[in-house]
Amino acid sequence: MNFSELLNIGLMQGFAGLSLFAVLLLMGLGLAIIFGQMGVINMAHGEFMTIGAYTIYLSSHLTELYAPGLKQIYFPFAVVLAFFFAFLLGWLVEWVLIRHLYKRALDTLLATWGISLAMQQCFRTFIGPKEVSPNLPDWLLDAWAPVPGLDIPRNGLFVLALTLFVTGAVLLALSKSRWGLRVRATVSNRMMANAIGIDTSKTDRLTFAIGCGIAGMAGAAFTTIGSTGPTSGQLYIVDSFLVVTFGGAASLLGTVVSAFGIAQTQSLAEFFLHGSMAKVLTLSLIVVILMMRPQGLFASKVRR
Amino acid sequence: MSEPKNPKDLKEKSAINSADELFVSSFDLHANNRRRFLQGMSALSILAMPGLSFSADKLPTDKVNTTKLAVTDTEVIVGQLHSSTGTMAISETGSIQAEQLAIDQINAMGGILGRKIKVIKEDGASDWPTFAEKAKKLLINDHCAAVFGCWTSASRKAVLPVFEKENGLLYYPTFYEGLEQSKNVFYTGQEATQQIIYSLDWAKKEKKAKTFFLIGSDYIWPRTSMKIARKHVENFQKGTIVGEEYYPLGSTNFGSLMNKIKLQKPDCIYAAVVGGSNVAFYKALKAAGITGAKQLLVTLAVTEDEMTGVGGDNFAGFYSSMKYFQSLTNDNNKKFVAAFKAKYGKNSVIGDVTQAGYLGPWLWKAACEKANSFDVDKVVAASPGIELKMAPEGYVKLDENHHLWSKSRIAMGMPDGTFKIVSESPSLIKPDPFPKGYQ
Amino acid sequence: MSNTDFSLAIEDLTVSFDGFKAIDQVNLYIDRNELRVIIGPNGAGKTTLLDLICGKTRAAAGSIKFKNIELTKMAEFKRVRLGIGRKFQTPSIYENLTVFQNLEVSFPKGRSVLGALAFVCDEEVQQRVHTVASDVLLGDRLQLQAGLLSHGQKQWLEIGMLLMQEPELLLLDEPIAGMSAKERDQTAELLKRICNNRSVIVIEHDMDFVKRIASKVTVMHQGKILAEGPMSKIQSDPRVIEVYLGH
Amino acid sequence: MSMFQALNKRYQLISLFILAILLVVVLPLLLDIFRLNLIGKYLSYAFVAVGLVMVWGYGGVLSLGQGVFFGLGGYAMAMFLKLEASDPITTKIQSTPGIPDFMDWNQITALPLMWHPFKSFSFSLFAVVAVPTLLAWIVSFAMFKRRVGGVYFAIITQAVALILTVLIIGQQGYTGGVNGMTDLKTLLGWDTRTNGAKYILYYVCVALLIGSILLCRWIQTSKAGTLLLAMRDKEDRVRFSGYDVADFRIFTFCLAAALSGIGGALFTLQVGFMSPSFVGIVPSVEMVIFAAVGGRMSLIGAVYGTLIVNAGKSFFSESFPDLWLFLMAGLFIGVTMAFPMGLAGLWESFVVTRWEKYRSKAKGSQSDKAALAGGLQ
Repeated sequence: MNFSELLNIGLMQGFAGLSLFAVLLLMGLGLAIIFGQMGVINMAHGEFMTIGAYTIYLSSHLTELYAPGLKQIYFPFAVVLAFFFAFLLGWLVEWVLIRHLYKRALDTLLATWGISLAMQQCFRTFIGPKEVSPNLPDWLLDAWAPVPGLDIPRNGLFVLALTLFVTGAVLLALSKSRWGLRVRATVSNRMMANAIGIDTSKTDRLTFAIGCGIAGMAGAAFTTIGSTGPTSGQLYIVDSFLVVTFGGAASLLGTVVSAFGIAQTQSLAEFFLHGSMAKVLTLSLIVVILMMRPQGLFASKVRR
Repeated sequence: MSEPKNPKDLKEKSAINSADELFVSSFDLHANNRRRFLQGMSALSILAMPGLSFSADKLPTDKVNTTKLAVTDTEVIVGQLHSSTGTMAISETGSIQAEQLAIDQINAMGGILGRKIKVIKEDGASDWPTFAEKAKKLLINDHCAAVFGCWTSASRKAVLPVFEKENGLLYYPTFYEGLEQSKNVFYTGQEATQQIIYSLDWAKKEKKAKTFFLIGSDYIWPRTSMKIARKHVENFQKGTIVGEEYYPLGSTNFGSLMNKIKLQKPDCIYAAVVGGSNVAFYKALKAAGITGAKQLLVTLAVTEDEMTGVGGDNFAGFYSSMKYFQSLTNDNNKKFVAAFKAKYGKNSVIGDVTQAGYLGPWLWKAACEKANSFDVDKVVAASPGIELKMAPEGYVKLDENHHLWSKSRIAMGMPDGTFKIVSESPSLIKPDPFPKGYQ
Repeated sequence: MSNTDFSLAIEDLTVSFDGFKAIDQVNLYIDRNELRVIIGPNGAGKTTLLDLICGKTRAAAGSIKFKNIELTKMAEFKRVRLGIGRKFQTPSIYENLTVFQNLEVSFPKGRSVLGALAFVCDEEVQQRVHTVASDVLLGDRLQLQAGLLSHGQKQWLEIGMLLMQEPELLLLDEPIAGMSAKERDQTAELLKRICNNRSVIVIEHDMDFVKRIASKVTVMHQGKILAEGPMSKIQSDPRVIEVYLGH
Repeated sequence: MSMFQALNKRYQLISLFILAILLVVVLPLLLDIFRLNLIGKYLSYAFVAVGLVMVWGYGGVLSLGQGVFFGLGGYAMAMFLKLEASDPITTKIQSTPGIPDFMDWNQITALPLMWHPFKSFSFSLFAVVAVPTLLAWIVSFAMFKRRVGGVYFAIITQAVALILTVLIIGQQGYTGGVNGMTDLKTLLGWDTRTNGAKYILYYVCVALLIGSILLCRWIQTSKAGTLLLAMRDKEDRVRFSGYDVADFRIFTFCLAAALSGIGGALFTLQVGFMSPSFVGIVPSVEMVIFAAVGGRMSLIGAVYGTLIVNAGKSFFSESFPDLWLFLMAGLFIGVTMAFPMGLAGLWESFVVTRWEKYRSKAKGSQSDKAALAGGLQ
């Protein structure tokens, strides 16, 4: 094993950490937006991700059946579609359930948990209990090898790019768009925002739907990494929670930093220790830090 | 099924009984055809097994059932205990279907000891305590004569005390870690040594593998399997283990693992990653440029069932070690596959555990008939030595230790998601749940 | 500096929210048995000052001494036990409990968990509840659910709950907001009565009311103390006039 | 007030009496031992639900990690039973006889240090309560002293549940991993699997449950109970009345944890094993729905809620397995949207109110009604 090989492995390991960071951030983002804006934790977050994943699977399936020639290009459109489906469903859920529960934040946990159960059973009944994987275009498979011995996973690159894009778009929208302005106004003073003519309930609904839409996109992206089943959401939500909790939930910056911290810790620990031990170590670290700083890494500091 | 009314019926009946063992694979023929076919064959009357009951009349219920099991003159009740909901539903569906198929076929042939099998289905919901609760229900409330079920080791461990306490009978279909032998359980899948030693020897002999990298999901089956694998490689093959890694169940993050593999450059990756992790694992391999063309990989945990999720592309060129593959070409299997697809759709796939599940009801039937009774103690006593010639995997035999003698096979994954068998053990391998020298 | 003579001594107190200095280097001294009124335009930092004294907000720098004991690092409930009572801007009472229960819960006994488990509503407690209730003009409403009281009565009830604790320093944030003219009169009487043996800080906007009760007034503006002195002097202070009328 | 309390007290006593009759007399007469054993199992969850009424309904703090404490109590009991079941003679087939079988499978050759105290029955009983309480204290002390509450606290408890599950599964040599601890047979030589033992365990469970309800009821009627309600609605007011709000929350959370631990131990005894599937997020949230269905403010309602949801689960999973999750989803949504006070709320608003109206009409008095309005909070 010579130096250049070690260098390659070092680079690939660095990328492994980065791509885990992208995965965790994408998972947590939708949850964090909703929590930050409305103080609601969407327990069905994982299922919205699953919706996105199934959208990709169905698109892949339909492409294969009706337009095999489009196999190489369907994926980006399917990701947009995934956002759209999850967005619509999020809109609906907010309208039917969540908006009645803003006064009872804890109850939203239970109601959205109920939604997650119903969605799981829907997946099982209408799509089937088996795990599925879409047929991915070739440019998402394999590794990109700029030099021999240096294999950068293409799916990792894709998830990283998508995460950067989505995070950038969200940050930009929050700081520049009218929606962002409304969101910030509502977060800092809901009553006042209402009083000056911001339709806070509409802002809430839009935010909830956008959060769900991003979850759908995240789920879509993860079809390049894992498979999709009715209960996949349960796997996703666990990590999403940790990222958001650890980050402090008050700011998106917290979510970004926490995703980065968790990803790097875990990825390095996995490399130098063992897989299972790495998880235990990472989780224990999170617990210890949370015990010392229960409000998470970035807590908001305003007059309460 | 009603009592036979005249001698002709009786004769037919005995003919059916006698012919079972030989021509079980004729199950899905039209009833009339089958009857005619069997009548023709009854002249041969060759017994596949010694001690098979041949009485012209069927035995009265108080003779075949002295322990208050749910057996009537026309019916015997059995339980089926799998997860049809929850995370394990994906895996267990195949077993549920295969057991049902076997029971339907047995009923179509007249049932067992003249009694039709009636199934009570219970859902373990992928939750071990629920398994225990339902097992109690099946044994204590429903007095099931036998139960076909469980998939994970955890669910089996949860129900085992119940079966031992209530003296029930469980047919367990999954390949598992061994280290267990209960009077009340028959294990129709492979125990660890059958699967592992053959595949390691194959890797060494055919692929000249000397260094191995062991990877598993973090629970008892992969850990025990890898323990056996390590002992075998180090003590018997004089090879080297260059890495041993376990990842939490459900983990989808294998980036760092890929780099470790690249660092160690093993001759063979030996994997027992299961469930959702399985898919992520093979996708990660593919994404890291580790493909079947460049790297030898043998897994203990990919059957046809998993392939739908993993995707043929990702597994192409890797090897799986099982006792059964759907692509087996013997006549038994062709008929089994045809019957299975006729019942469950032509897109359905059959994995190793599905086939093992299919054996359960047949093994039980053979044992009951040998014992001339449904009593658990008598069935257990009659079981060792029972042979099934109709098994889709080929001839199998039940050992005294309640495990099956069976062949081991290695198959290569194809891009279309099927398996091509590349190697088969020349003879049946004796089950050895407590292997000496591997502890 | 030793402040033994003062009931409350605040020195160089500063706090900022995201860079905005809500309280900036404030010095304030309250004598024993003094009734001090703090006035100032919105956002001057009046409520924040009370928050800092009672511990709802933590100071960034400076000191707060009560009976010569440093408070800045002390937990809120400990400050209360030292003798500081705080009434909030909007009446903060237990709407689901009766007036009696509201007062009973505020009785300063059984404040630890075990104490609360073992607490018995004995003769002494009942006696005190009745005394305080008639002090705050709610003697005939003891069995009424507190949520059913009028806004003004709720303000009184909250003052009553503070009186149960016999505090040495009372912090009252807009005690007459939402009261009728008659209730204001009654409240003014009440305040005069209760500051007999304790110091009181009142935040108020209503200048007529301030005139009626205050001997000394502090004017705050943009987190700082603008002026301090008797009401008559304050009213003619050009800086104060500018703050109130200028913008 | 005295009238309201007296009425409420009598009403509470009557309902508790009815529940006791149902559990002690009616159910054992109606059901065979298998079903009664199931009820016993459900009742062990009811401890968690009762704890949740205290911490969630009264304390206003939702914990989605009660499974952790249930599991810890259960594991403490299971460790003792497992050691008893692993005597050198039964385990002579192992490479190291005398240690639990799963340790042997994981190449552990000597009993780990943390297992040694569990050879003692009294220590194990102590641990059933103490271990969950200690963990609850650590978690709640860190959270409540820093004013972390509400939704954020709920997801932290989930994180704790998740982490503990991963730890238990990951450290299988010490914990039995995903299989859990199975094959528990005897308690101090007494076979817990016989029908007689099951009856006795059932009655022990019922007695402890009723004892727990009485204890919680006593706390509710003390000043501490009033304070809990008060701080749920006006936290700052309580704090600025000189109470350490965190202390009361910590106390309630620890109480709920201790009750859950007892429930877990009774579960282990009655079912004969313990596994990590009780520690995770899903069971923890399910346990919340038991309390929510029964009524988050009603101790007795929580028991009924637990019984009904679990009986429904058994029934539906036997008859219509596909419908079960939909029904469960409907329960979650329906209870939170339409009946936040659960069955107890329905009962009080329909039955009791009418009865009271009838009675007060007869008496010509209006005071009872006002009192009842107070009793509903």
